[in-house]
Amino acid sequence: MESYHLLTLFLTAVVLVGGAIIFSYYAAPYKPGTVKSEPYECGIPTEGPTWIQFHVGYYLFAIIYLIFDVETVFLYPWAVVMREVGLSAFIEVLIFLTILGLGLLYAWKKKALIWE
Amino acid sequence: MEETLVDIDFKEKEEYIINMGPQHPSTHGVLRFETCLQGEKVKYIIPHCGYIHRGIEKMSESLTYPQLLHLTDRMDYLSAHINNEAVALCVENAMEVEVSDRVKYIRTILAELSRIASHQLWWSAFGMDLGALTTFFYGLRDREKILDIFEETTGSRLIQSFITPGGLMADIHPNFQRRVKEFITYFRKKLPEYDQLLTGNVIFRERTMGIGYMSKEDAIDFAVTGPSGRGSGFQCDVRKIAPYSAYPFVQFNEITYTEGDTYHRYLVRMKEMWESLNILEQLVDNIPQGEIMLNLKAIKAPKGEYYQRVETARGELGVYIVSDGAPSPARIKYRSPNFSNLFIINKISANHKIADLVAISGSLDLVIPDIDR
Amino acid sequence: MTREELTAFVLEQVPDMKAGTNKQFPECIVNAEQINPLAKALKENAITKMDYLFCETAADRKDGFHMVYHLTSSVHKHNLMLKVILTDKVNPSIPTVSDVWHAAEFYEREIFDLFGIRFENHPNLKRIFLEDDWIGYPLRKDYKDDFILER
Amino acid sequence: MYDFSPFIDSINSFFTSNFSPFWASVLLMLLLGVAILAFYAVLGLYLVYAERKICARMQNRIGPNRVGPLGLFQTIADLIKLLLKELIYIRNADGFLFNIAPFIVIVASIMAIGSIPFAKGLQAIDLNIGVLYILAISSMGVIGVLIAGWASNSKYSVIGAMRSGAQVISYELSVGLSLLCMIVFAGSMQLSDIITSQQDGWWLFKGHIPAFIAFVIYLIAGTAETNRGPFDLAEAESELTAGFHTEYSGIKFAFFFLAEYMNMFIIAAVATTIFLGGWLPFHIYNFTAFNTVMDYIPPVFWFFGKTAFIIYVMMWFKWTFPRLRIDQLLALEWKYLLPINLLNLVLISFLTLMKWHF
Repeated sequence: MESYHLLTLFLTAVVLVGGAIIFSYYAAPYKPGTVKSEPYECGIPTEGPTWIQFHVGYYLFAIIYLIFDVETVFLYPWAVVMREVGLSAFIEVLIFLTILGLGLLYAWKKKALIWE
Repeated sequence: MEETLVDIDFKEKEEYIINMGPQHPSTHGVLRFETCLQGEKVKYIIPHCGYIHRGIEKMSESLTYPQLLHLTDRMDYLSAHINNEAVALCVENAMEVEVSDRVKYIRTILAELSRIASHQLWWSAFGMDLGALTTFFYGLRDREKILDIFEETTGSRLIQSFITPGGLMADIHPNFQRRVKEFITYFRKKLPEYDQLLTGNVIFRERTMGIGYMSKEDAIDFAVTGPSGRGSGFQCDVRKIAPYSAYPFVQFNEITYTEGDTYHRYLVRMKEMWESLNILEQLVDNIPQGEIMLNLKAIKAPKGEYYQRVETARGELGVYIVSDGAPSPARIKYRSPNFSNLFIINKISANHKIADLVAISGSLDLVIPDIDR
Repeated sequence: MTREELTAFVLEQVPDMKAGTNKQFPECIVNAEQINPLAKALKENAITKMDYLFCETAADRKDGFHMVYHLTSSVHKHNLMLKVILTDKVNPSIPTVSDVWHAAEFYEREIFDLFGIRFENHPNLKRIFLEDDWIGYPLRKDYKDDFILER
Repeated sequence: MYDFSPFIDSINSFFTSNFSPFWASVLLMLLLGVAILAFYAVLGLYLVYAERKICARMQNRIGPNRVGPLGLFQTIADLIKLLLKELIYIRNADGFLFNIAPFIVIVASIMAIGSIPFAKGLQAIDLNIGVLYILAISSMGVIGVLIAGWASNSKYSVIGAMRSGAQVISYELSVGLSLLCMIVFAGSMQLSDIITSQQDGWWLFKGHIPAFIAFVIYLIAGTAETNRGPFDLAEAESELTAGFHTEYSGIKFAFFFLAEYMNMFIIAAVATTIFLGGWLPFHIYNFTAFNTVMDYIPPVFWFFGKTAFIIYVMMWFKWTFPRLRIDQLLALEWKYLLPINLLNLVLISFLTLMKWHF
């Protein structure tokens, strides 16, 4: 039974959003205009393209995040069995976290964590 | 291959221009900052003003002195009393008459009350600029008390036109002194609350300390006056340099800091509210008896040129009148504090984040109608 | 410095200076081409040190445009008023002082906008309040447009 | 007492005995959908109402008080207004992505809510990897925000989206790691199991100081992950006017607004489940009389009471603190929370190894 529930939840969400938008589409007025459909920039027409190559700072954090997130995913199975396995699991994770910490330290020293 | 190279070249030169204003929550009025960004960093800012330029100076040339007084309220509407006082003093000096001490005292009390009210509104809006929304309601709650006092005596809350050349429009309301004293005790208790909410906050300090540094030389060079200039150590308080009205009779300190960052511009205004309360306390009990309006045949400046400086809540306001002896001035110039304070923003906020730009422009306390006039 | 000393200092720099009649500030009337060197001298000389230009404006008078500079010193606290009379009422022009005081850059843009006085060597002489295609200079006495009401 | 599983089972058996297997599952799905929808709508509307009332209290105001008694129907009136507002079409916007963004944020929040145990047995899905599931699903919401900001073709929106991306992925780590600490204690990722493991005391109290540290980190990171003040950089109204949803109008905007409140609820509900014993009542060790009285309060009340408390704390943050700047925000995560969290994890696994927790 439960496997259907995930699908149900997904469908519920889609029906909620879709239904409301479709209702609004028919119920609400629709009067587009050239000025109205301009993107908002404090009443001044936008100059230059919006979709440009964005600043590298954002991507740098995304890359560091990617590394750390993959590492934390490895930790989940460990966390579940930690109590049963005991000492060996603790020592293993200690080594793992040390390497992870060193990685963070490296990124820190390389000034990857400083926002430009 | 060549094409892509050209493309990359073009991309690097391309500037990401964002318009802060005229319809933007952080500019508190219709001012436009054309901001060039690199990521989140501000490369340069070009301020554009004039969205509400009404030509007050041109209009004044065809109005008599008592009439043009009402236009001055509409410049810096947050210190309307002080603007009125500037014109009144200028005309009185030109006519070589002197108002009674009673008028001087009342003018000074009204001016200091409007200074507090203005700083309260600034404090509220500055908190909002930084994202602390609750400050707005705290500041406005206390500002109401002052506006109530104004309303009782002058009949209106924001633009009063109460101080005229030759005296005052009317005498003070019988409740005036009692309510001012009540306000002093009330606000002395509330000011520490302001500090608890914002000044002591770690995030607030991180956001403002060391941000938007303005050196004393820059402040003088760009003619940045008022609390913004005093935050950099520029001793520009006209109340001290060229005392007018009842300021020679009172003891008060000119608050200056030498650090010149956003945090110290903030502190100057917070301390000034305490000083204003002290001035009010010294004056309110000692209002002497006297005439509230001089008996003048006609209010007009004799032929000549006259200049009067006063200290508004934002800095030095100058009124320059060129008169031919006619009932209306040949030329009247308002040297408005905000106009001079605005243009330093490019210098002090370059290489800061876009969030800092909002904090810095908030700390300069700009009132746009005063820039545009 | 007193009133007399200041006037004497200006006279030393600009021999053909005329003293004005203003009672409030010492007033010196100089020629247009002398204003920039005089401003530099007033600012840089240690005894005057006029580092704070608190007002710069113009007025349309019968004998021409009066350019008025109100100066003060943040150290010595003495004031001085300089005046330049520009007799050309159609295309007035005067050297800029924005290289001496930064604040002047924006005062001069305002004066250019409203009076049409050209400032030579100004870094960015554009209209500041009015639109770029505005015709005429509103604060001149002979300015006319359709919206002015005759009294 | 107050076990909901027989009740749920009876509904199940009623449908399976009266209908063919296909129709039974369809009707059950329908029932669940309607139940979730009703719950979601009511919760969303009243969270908005609660925030308005609470912030009004903090700002010396009254708050909504005209529509219905105490303004209780104010948000419903707002919903109707938003439904009838024009959906403004933005020229040059990426139409497909622009429209798909509200779907993503709402799907993420509804699917996460489904796995939260409100009481024993009252849970739509009880996965054995519940914590991981919630983390995975709720982090999907940021994709919606990113798409919304990017597709709008407005400069404010793009900056807002970029900020939101950098912020949410950073704080994702801290949320994950602080929950991981509790998984080490509980030895399971199934939410119902974690609650059962707290029968004799909540992990916040059982886990000594490390659990408390993890709880504080979770609260900070959770607030940041929902893009709420003082971490509301993605919308930062004084800088970016409205950030990523500047260009959205009418009901599409309402969904972003709603998703923010529902994400706040999810963060609070997960904190309740993992740190504060979920629907379990508050017990004091060996104080039987008190414990019996506490047991009589239904678990649903316990759950919502604790959740409401955490939501209140999060609202309190928002209405008192100024906003952080983006570099400060990222420094807080990478230079403070993450190293503390890693050390805390070692400490907790050591505690577990020595069996020093209760």
